[in-house]
Amino acid sequence: MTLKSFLQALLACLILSFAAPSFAQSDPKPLIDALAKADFNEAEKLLGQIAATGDARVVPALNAFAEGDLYFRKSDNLVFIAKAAGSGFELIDPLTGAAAGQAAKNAVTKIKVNNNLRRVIRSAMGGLTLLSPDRAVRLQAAEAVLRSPSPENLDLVEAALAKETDGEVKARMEEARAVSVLSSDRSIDEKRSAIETIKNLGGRNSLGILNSVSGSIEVGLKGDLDAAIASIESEQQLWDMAQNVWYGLSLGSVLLLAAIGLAITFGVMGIINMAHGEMVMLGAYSTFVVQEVIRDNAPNLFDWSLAIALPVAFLVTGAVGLVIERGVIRFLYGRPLETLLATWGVSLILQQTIRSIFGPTNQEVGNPSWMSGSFPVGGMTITWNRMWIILFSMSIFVALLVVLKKSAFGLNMRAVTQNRRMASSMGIKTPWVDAFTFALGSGIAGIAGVALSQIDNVSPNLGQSYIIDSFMVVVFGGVGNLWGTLVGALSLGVLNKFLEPSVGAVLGKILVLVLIILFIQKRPRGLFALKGRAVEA
Amino acid sequence: MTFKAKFAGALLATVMSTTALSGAFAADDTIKIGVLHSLSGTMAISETTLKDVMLMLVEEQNKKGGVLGKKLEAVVVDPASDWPLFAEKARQLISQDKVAAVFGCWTSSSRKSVLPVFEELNSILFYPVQYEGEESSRNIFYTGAAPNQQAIPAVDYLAESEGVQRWVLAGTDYVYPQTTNKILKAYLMSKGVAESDIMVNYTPFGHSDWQTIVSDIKKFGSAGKKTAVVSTINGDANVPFYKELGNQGIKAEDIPVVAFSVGEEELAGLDTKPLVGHLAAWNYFQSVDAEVNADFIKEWKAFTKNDKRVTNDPMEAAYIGFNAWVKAVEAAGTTDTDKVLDSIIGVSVPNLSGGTSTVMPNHHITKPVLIGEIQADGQFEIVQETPAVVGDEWSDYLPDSKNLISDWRKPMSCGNFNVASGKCGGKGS
Amino acid sequence: MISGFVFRALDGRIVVAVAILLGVALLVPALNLMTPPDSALHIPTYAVSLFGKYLCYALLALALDLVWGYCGILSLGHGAFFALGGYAMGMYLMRQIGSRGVYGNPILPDFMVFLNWKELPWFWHGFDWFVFAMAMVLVVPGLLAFVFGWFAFRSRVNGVYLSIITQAMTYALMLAFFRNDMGFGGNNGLTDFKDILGFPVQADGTRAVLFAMSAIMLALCLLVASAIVRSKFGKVLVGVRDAESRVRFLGFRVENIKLFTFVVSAMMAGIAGALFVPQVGIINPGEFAPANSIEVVVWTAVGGRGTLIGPVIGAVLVNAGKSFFTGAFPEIWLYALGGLFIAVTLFLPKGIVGTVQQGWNSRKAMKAAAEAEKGRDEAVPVTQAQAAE
Amino acid sequence: MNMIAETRQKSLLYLENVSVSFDGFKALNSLSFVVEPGELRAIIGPNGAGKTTMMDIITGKTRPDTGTVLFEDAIDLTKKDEADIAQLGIGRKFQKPTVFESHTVWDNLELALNRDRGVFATLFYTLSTEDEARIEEILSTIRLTHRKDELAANLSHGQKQWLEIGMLLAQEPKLLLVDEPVAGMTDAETAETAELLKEIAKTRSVVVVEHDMGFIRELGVKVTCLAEGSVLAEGSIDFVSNDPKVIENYLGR
Repeated sequence: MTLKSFLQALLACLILSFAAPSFAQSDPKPLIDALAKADFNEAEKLLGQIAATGDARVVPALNAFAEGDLYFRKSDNLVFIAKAAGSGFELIDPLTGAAAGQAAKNAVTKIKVNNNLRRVIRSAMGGLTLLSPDRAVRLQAAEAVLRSPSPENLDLVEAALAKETDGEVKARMEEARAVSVLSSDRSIDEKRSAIETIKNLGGRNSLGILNSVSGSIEVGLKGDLDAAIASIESEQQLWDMAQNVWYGLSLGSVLLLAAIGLAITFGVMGIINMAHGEMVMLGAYSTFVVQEVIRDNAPNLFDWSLAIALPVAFLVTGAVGLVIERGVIRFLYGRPLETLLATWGVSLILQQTIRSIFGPTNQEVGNPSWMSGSFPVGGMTITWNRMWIILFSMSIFVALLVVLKKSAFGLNMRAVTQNRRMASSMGIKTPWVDAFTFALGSGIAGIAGVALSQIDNVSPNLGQSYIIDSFMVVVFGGVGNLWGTLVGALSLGVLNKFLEPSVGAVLGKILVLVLIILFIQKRPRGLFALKGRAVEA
Repeated sequence: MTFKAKFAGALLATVMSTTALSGAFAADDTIKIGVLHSLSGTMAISETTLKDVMLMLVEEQNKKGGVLGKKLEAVVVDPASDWPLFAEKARQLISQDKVAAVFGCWTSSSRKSVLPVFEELNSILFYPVQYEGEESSRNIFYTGAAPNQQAIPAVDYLAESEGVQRWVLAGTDYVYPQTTNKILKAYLMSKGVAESDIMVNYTPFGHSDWQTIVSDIKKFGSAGKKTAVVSTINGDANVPFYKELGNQGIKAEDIPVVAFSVGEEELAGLDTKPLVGHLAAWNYFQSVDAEVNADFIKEWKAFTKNDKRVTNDPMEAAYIGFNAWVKAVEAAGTTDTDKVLDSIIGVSVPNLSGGTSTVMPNHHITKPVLIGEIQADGQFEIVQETPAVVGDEWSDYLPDSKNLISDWRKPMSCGNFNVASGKCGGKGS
Repeated sequence: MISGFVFRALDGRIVVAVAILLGVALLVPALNLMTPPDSALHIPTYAVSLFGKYLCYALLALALDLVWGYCGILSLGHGAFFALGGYAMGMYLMRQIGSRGVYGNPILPDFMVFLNWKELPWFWHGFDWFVFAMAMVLVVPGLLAFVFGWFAFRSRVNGVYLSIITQAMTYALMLAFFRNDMGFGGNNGLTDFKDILGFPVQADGTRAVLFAMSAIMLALCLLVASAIVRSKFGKVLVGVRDAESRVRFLGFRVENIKLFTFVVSAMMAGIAGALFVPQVGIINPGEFAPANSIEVVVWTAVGGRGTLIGPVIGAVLVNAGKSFFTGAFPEIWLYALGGLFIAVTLFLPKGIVGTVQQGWNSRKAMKAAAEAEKGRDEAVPVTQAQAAE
Repeated sequence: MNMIAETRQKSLLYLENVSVSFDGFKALNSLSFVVEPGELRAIIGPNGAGKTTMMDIITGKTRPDTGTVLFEDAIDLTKKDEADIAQLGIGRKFQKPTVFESHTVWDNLELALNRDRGVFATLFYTLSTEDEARIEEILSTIRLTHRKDELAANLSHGQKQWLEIGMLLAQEPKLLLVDEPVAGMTDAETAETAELLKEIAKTRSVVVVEHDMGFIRELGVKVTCLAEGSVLAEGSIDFVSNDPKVIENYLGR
């Protein structure tokens, strides 16, 4: 279907305005079929009429419309819900849900939907499903009404409220009623108690609803309204502080993830590893490949894709790290500044390799369902992916600490970094300890890449955007100290997030850099510097 | 010691003479065109695609017999996202490889870097990306959108069909967003939007932590008026931005985001299900229902041997620019810059949205403006299409440029003619 | 005397380099301007400005060599000084545009006009005056280096910590210059220059002169650098590099020594930037990118650090290679570049010049050893004879 | 005038109740120590006794937490940094020989010469005949005249130790702190070094830290034994080596 010109739309609108009233009866079928040739404005009117029928049978059709699954058959302009099947579509009757045969791709046309229509549908669906036998659907319906209040839904809400027995659903419906009352022409007293209800509900959404009626509210209620708004706002301010700390921690955990591998290769081994970012990138690409394989072969495993990607990324990047160490870095011990040059070269090559294999564009790495969306904690919103990333970074940190402090390999590693000759004379194979330490650092960077693929671009440039921040974190925290990296990352994250609202993101970042520079003057060896003579040696 | 010195001197001389001489081998039966897009560095992510498009277009044209009976030959160089290198490579293409025209650049910085080179050496650049306007060079053709071909229609659409009254202008802190937002702010205020209903926010390049800004947008949106975000956020920063939007549950039905730099390529790196309904304004979408577009997509997928490759607006702009140049060269009967510059004005070529685009005397082109909503499959559903709009190089909403026009036809031949003073050259004083 | 010989050789090498540079400064413009374009000897303008650019990079690498090769300070932020010098020159060139900008505003540069600035920010004043601008080319990078170095060297920030904070410095400056509110043209930077001291920047003659200036400045800075490193100060400098605490316990103020060198080096980088801008026609915040500064380190390492000549050769070679590869093999040039860095660090740790010099020295040492051997051979019969007695 | 004040007035170097700790470890524990002008003093003590830390404090490398450190009874060394202290006339030789390996022996000495050490003074310095004579003199003192044009890197371990001592001489200090000068030397070299130090001590004060008891015996001077950051015993070598606390803490082990 091509877009109509304005004139055509006008014409159709005229015809419809005569035709539409004749459909306004209890049978929604002709209304739905009329959607076939309606433009957005007409469709909005039709939706109003469909909702007004109060017929719950239209719900699947409305749902399909919102999802973009509503099609009409070109031959007879009848509307169906269509599901892709093979090269064509399987048609389903919009009202009865009965199968209505197949259709080739070019025999049907999608009925277009836009944001505005989706909003209307949401509101209409809310009204229509308030009486659903399914508790979850009712709850959803009440929330839908809550989010897009309209006085037309008021009667429906009240009817549902009278029948509702479930406590939580009832409470939600009370709130939905309250928001609908506000914009209706109910009595002042009813509105006053509605304001009270909304005030107790709190949150940004309530604030929006209260604000939206502040121009049209009766004079007598102005005071109540303003008081309610002020109350929610002051409460919200406190939550904003908490939210900011959360954002800071979450940014900090991203920095920690980015830096923690470097804390080993640079912090412990003293290699200025400019290819560290590329290890993170390789980890992200491993995730991409794993997801591709899963999508093609076992789509039902998708929610497990990250769990599968973790060991894959660790092994892939660890192996690449091993090769780099054996091939390049082992010749450069004791010449830290030259490792910078060589690893810079390595990073260019890795970037270009990835670019040659996967192309320069972003690759899609999906969020498993458990990492999507958010949940409210009081007045703040916590997104699942951020929460998992915080937990994830902390567990990597702990795991690494355990490996370093408790395992035999960790013991060897510390022995080698503290006194190479002594370790070697005690029978430790220092070259292999070096190689595996580097591989471990790389592998951990790869694991970090799995997590970062969830919040950032997966492109050949991924690593470049983290490398400088990673070095800042490690240096700020104090080279050679894992705890320093942890505290450094988190404090830089929180600092950044507290600067950002007042000075903006750009200036905030500059200020953080300047503060790091000044801090290093004060403590030339970072936050958790080792003191004493040994360091100088 | 002296040996070393001689060696160094000889080396220098060799390098110099080889670079100087290698241009001399251009065969007579080919016409060379330059392709100046970054294949490495930060911009490779966007520009590599355009290089491929150019190669495809050249191949197609050669199948049709080339131009003026000669084969076309694309000279590809890599300016590596390094702006001074753009100027160097442009100079190399023009004076050493003797290309007839150059297709390239993405960022404004790169275009600004090569502009003096093209003017000095009198060659032609086709610039295929949307940009902030405020420029009209005798030697450059701007086939991407000017702000009036993208931003203003998008804002109109939101105001009219979604009833938006409150605006967040969020952008990356560089010249295109700054200028576009200045224009938009002036435009919105001229439409009666109060200054307190406009929030402007800038972020650094490659910004990846959007938590605070998204929650600020939420806050701004809870003032009881319908709110929308106009995003001029650049390239890489978009993916984390949209991910954060999706996760914080900002649905398009509540606060729609309309973007000017997000196309099919950017969405290819995203799970778009949470983003359904957010908008973009371009002059072309892959989902355009037109025969010419279907052919183009088929060709593209065949050329790249990848069924998943998508097409986008800058590709269409490159397509229009290339075809306009071919047509102009054929009309002029030569690739001589001055002749082509004369013959190209007024040339109309089919665009991919089913209409035609005409090269205007201000070196911008006419294109329709399409508003699309993001779909779950990463494509756009076109919700509005305007008739073709002429690219406006000097914005009517900026105080210092509203009196300027550009007309490169004789006798005016001026890129910044001041209609108030009647003189060429800015203020004309 | 071996030491005397080494000094004389060093002398000779610098003198040769300076002579070559001065020769190039004369010859290249002459070949460019005076030979007809189809002559085999003709050097096209394209090549002139390309090589002019290389010479600017060479000067930047030389500046880095002074602090890294001789003083042991690995600055990952030298690009910042280069860019600041470039901006100072760029601001002069912008002011020279006058009312020839697209908006015809006689005072404000174009980018300020369309972003609605009403008056020239205070820090733009004076830049219409060439002498002032040239002073700023030295003062601004010098001042930044002074302030930065004053704090860093006094607090004894060392080694990799210093490298990382110099990187933070250039990164912060990059972000700052990207901001349009700073008044330096944001990401587009300063461009579309018209003329310099009244001569059009695009003209062949101007380009030739700029090229010659680059060669001459490089020669001059080579002489200055070589004078510094061959003085007693230079020996102290190397001492700081090799055994900083010893220098300190000998009573030298290491922070002053470093500060002086850092400032001189920053000024040289500023000069390089100032010469670079009119030749490439643009300066923008991309020059502050940390990756650029790392590349400078690479040129220096490739040529051979601590040799003065090496970085010059390294900068020219790597950049010529870059120009060639980005044109001839755009798809694979990053492999070549990356491979080069690895190869140089693994196989030529002293860089090209360092390795040649080492070969030279060891050949000499072998000769000396052979001499000694011969001496001993002659001596042996005597001892044997004595033993036989 | 009481005893303490008198000692202090006469002293070249005066440490009183100096304490310093690193991360809770007390490296020096109210250490008091006096060196008189023209004195040659040996310091012994087990590892971790605080010998090197004491030197660090005297030379300004480490700041004490508490205590007084005076030079010539007037100058508070805790307020000065290494360069100042070196210019005051305190020279220090490290445990590990630290010379400028990429310079020649001659250049090493030239750098150490007690001349104006300012940036511009060194930039425009030219070698005067007087300085040349002084360097030649030191070269012969440290027995390196024949190797003066060689890179310091090519010297043997012992020669590097001597070169470092020579550099200290060039500095013309009033007080020389020498940390383990004979570590890694042959017996012959050790004996020669003892001679060299005795010769040097004729014109200035010298403090020698050493483990080698034979060497200390050879020096035949007053010995201070440190342990756990404070003075355990002080006196002649025989007196100290018979002290039961010293035997328990140091020699016995």
